[in-house]
Amino acid sequence: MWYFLALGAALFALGLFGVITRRNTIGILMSLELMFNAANINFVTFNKCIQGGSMAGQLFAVFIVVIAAAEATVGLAIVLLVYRNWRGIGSDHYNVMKW
Amino acid sequence: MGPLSSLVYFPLIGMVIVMCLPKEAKVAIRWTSVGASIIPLVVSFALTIDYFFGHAATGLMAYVEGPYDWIPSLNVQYYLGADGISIPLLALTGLLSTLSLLASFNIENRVKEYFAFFLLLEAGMMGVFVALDFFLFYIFWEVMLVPMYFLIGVWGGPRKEYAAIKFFLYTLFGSIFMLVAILILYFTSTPHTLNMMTLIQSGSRLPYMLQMICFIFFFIAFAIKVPVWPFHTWLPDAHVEAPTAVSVILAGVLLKMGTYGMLRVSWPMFPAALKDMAFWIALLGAIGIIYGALVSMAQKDLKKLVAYSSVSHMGYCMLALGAFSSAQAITGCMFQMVSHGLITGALFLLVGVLYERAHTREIAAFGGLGSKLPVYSSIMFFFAMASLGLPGLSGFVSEVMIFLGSFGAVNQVLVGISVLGVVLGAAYILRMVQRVFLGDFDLAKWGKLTEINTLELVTVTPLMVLTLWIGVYPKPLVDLMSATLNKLITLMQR
Amino acid sequence: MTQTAWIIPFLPLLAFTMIVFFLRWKEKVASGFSIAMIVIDWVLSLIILAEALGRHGASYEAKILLTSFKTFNLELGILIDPLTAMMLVIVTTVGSCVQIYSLGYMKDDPRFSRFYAYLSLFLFSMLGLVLANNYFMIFIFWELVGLTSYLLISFWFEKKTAADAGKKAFITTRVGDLGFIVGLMLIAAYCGTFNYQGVFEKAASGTVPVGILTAAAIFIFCGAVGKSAQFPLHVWLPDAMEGPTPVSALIHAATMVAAGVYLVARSMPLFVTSADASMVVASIGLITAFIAASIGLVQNDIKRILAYSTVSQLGYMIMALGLYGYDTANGEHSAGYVAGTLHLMTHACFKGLLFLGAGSVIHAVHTNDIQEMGGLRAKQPRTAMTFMIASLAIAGIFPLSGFWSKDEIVASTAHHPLFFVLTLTIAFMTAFYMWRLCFLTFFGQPRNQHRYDHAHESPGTMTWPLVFLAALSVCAGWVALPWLEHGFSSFVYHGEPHHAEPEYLLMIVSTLVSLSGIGLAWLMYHRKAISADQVAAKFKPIYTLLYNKYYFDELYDLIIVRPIVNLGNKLWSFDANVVDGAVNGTAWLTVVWSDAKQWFDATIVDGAVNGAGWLVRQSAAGLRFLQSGTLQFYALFIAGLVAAIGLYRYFGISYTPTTTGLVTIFFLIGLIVLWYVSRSIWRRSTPAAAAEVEEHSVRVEDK
Amino acid sequence: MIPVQPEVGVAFWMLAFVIIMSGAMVVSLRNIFHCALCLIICLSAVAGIFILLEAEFLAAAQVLIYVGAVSILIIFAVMLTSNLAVQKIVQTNENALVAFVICLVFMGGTCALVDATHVWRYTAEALPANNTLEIGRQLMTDYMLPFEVVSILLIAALIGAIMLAREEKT
Repeated sequence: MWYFLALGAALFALGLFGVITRRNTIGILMSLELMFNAANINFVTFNKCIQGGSMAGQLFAVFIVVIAAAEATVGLAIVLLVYRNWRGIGSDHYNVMKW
Repeated sequence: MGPLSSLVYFPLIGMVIVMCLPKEAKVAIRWTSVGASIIPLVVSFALTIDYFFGHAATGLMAYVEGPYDWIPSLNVQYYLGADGISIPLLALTGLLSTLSLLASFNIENRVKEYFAFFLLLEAGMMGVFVALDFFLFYIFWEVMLVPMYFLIGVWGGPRKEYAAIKFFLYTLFGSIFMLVAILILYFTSTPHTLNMMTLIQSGSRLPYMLQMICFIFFFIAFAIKVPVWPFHTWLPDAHVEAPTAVSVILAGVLLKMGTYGMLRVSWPMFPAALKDMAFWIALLGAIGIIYGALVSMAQKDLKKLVAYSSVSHMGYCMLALGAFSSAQAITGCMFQMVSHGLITGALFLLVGVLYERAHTREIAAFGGLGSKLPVYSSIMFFFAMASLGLPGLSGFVSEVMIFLGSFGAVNQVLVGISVLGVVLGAAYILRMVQRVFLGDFDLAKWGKLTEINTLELVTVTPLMVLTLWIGVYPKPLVDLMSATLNKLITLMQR
Repeated sequence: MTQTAWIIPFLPLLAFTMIVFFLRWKEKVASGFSIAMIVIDWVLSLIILAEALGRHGASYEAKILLTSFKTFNLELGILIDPLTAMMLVIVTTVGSCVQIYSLGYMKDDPRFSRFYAYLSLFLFSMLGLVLANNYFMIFIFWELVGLTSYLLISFWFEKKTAADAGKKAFITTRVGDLGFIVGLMLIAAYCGTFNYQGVFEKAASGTVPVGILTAAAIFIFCGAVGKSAQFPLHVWLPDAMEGPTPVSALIHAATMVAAGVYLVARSMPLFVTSADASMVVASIGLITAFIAASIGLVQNDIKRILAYSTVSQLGYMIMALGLYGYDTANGEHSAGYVAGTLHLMTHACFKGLLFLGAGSVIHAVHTNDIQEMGGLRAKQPRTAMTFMIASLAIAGIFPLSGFWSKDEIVASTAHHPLFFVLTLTIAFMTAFYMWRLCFLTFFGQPRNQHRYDHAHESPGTMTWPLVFLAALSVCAGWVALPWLEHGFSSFVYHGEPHHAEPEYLLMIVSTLVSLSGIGLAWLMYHRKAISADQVAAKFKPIYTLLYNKYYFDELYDLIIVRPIVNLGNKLWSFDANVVDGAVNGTAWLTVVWSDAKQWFDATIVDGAVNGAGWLVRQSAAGLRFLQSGTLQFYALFIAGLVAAIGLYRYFGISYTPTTTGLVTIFFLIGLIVLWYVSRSIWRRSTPAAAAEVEEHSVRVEDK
Repeated sequence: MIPVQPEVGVAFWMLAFVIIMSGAMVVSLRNIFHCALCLIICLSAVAGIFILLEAEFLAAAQVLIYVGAVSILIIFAVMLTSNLAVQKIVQTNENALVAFVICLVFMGGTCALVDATHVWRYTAEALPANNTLEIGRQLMTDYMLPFEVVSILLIAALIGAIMLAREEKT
């Protein structure tokens, strides 16, 4: 079990790194997907090993998948919108919220 | 929602609807507001009739709503009720509001805001006349100030900002005194309460000094609103600068709130203070009568003349209030409130009609309008006569009641001097009539003046009918109020 | 009929309403309707008079409650007693004549219908006044009469003089009404009722102090002074002649001005309780009669002469009534009441006639100035004839109506030598100026040929009323023939029936006085035996004084009108400067005060605040770069913090003051490091942004 | 009690390697299009991990939704913003170094945390053989409400996305 959790942690860390560093908004979104997947791995692992009889872990994973899909949809729509308005999707293009 | 609440809330609902309408839809806005004010009009007249047949004999508070707890920690309650002195004023408010809204159809600038403010104003006025809890009373009292300020300040004449600020600050200055007095009452009552009915009963048990202080504080607040000489100077400015309909409301209803407040609150609440102050109040009233009439005579502006005549006419009310022990005088005071509302309201409407056509209110600029505008002149003449107290019209009834009643109840010399106001009243009114309507007609200058139109006729006709009715057959109105007034007088004479 | 007498005032009111609302544009119908109503009224009045005669002085009263207070009722009602019945007949008679007469006189007036509407309204008010059974109601109609009088005097309102005259009439009578109101208040306060009977009973019962009764009576008399144009409020009546002549005849000769006399007669039970009040009344009457008669001697305006004559005759009546009150209060017998009321009736007839005749003359020659007339007898035979009958009547020539009433008046002054002498003097003057008028108008040579040539007899609608009234002027006095057992005196007499004894000596004396007056006029103006101009020149100061009407108008203007107008103006400036100045001064002080506060605020309080703000801003100048706006930087920050916390926990550092301090220091150092890092990142990544940063810092400091 | 432990065999190590490698490429490759392709690989491998963990339904869903839908969506987005798809710029920003350290610490911390935790309440029962059926049953009974909420969320997201991405009418 430890290995599975470690895999999740590693994947999560990768996703985090991606979120923090990618210049491209689509890239950030992809990294987010990685983080979701890391979380899913953990859920499924726990579902198998911890206090069985319930399928809660897998169900949560299902929901997360759905939410991730929704998030991706909206996120990408926003990206398109941003692209249309700013002619670019570099994440430091839209720092309009500074100060 | 009881009938009294509906009086307050329908204008508010109307206001919300008006605010939701697009601002280009001027016609819709106008008719919506008129609709929203017709409901309270109908309700208030229905209440008047119902009260007359159902409650006038006892004179008790009717249509009571509450007291419901509102802010329990402060013992603030939602408490409404109406009796013989508020019912006629409610009807007057309903009527004048609707008529004023009709008379506001010529407003073209920021129509939406204008009508929204107007409806808010109406809600406030209705609220003051039905509130039985000091907190509510104070809120409604203050709520009216804001729309009034904007109505004068935005849609007014050349010196509108000055007039609006003066009105606002002056009235606010008075309200502060009222607030202090209310707080004194609140903290001296056990348990702490803001219920007017309770406080009226318990007010006479306060120590004399405290009664005196509260009485004077309330008096200042109300006197500014009336306005009693020498607190009257906001009135001419506000009247002259305000748009016609606002002048109507100002003269017709707002001034009455001062006297209503005295009758409802401070008079019955502090009998000991009242007894000692009665002479001075009557004196202020007498000064107001003579002073207002004399100053009216010097006016060159039609609206200002009517405004100062208001000072004089409200002086009659104060004289009567000074003679509180006489049922006749107090009834006369109520009559004067109603009839002054009708007459002066109509006069302002009519001056507005003329101003709209001629773009001036200078008395000297006119002359001989009687031959060019016979219908308008006749109506104006009618109300001018009503204003100077011609028998058969409402002003006469109230003046006679006040004089006859107060003669036995306050200093007789004072009353005798006040009677001079009748002659001076005739003098300034006739002077105005003569200069504007009689004499030579300047065809070149005023040849294009048009006769009063149908809408304007519709707005003044109800006022004419009521003025005539009250003047010819005042008994129903007396019966409507007398039981309540007798109860109040009993309270005042404790 | 007596029971339904209330209908009488309503017929003219109906006419008024119909004309105003429906018949305004149908002149013929309007006038016809109006005339029909008043003629019906006239018939009804005659019936009522007959019924009143049948009741032998008993009165009829009916009332409805108008409104009531705890102590006090206001009611509407009618009271019909002989006095009322007589007044009804007078009013309707003259009213009918005037309305018919106006058909011709007002023929081409653009506001013809309106004229009839006003006349009807006036008759409504006047009849209401007469029928009233209490003081409140009489006051109401009293005021309405004043209003209609105003409307009618100002009927030709384009003329400034007419408008002025109307205003003057209204305001002057209102001054009198002022006293009336005070009198009403006294009555209300001390008698507790307004009903005539109630008040009189109360007055007679002696429970009310005599002083109060005197005051109340005098104050009520003030109303009469105003309405009946008595000294010192007589000034409005001559000016009121600016109105159309039928109006002058109706209102200012026969009816409205008689209302004051009627009021005094009606209130007689009140006056008889107070000799003082009655003496005041009598004196005022005498003074008025004398002043007006003397002014009338020298006037040249035909209507004004008649107006002063009216004032003078009214003074007669008032004087007679006052003397009656005085004598009765002193327990003596007096004929004054009969004299006053009888003269009221006869005067209405011949004065109405005189005015209508004058109107006829004016209609023909289009001027009021008698110096421009002359010789009109030839052109207007009927008018001249009737006019002279009336002049004889007013001069008191046997057996015309004026003779009988004037004889009674002279008789009533018998106990008072001063009154007696002056009354005869006035009678002399009356005869003189009336016949001066007659001679100048109808006899001699025309003094203005042009006007004379255009003169013509008036149409039938105008002359027939003259004839009718002339007949009345001859006969009206006969009801009071002293030889009649149940004549006028016993009919109208206040209190118990009374039978006047004929006093032949007085009759002869007064007739001689009148004849000498006429004779003097004949000498001066017909025979020209005595030159009027020479007399005028001889008594120049007196002539000037009389010609200028004792300067009453100027005096009033000087001591009343102007001071009041000035006072108004003064008060206004007082209002604007002092009262309002106080308000604005308060506002100004507040502003000054707030300015001071503002200075204090800006320099000291705000200085401190700004100092603190400056410190914060300086310290925050760098930290604000942490707020870079880039999402990822925030994410990094969060992740870093989480990692830091994780490490912190992992190494299990416990909470001791030292460690907490150390950690805080590390945290701060970390922050500062972060700041530099982020700032440098900024600078490097976006030079433009860096410039902006600098600019922004500058801007902040500028503020 | 013998706690159930998933089998860590060759399959696991291979899948783990693929996941880590492709994940690293997702976050580091310069061409965003390649990144997207790597993401597909990575997600497919995660599906494999799910199978190892006896979550067949989830694996299928993973493939269908992520690999089939989301990734395609991402590729579309990449294409639509296409001028970037061919660019070869540095795809990471200035935070990279700091972020790398922090992420390492983060991963290490998490692993250490997992390692140091001894309170897992292990189960002794194996998952039911037909656990897809069980998921379906529970989804329709106990988790009915979240299910509905999620459906609404999806619809909302759908509409929102349409609204956002729609061409402005000019």
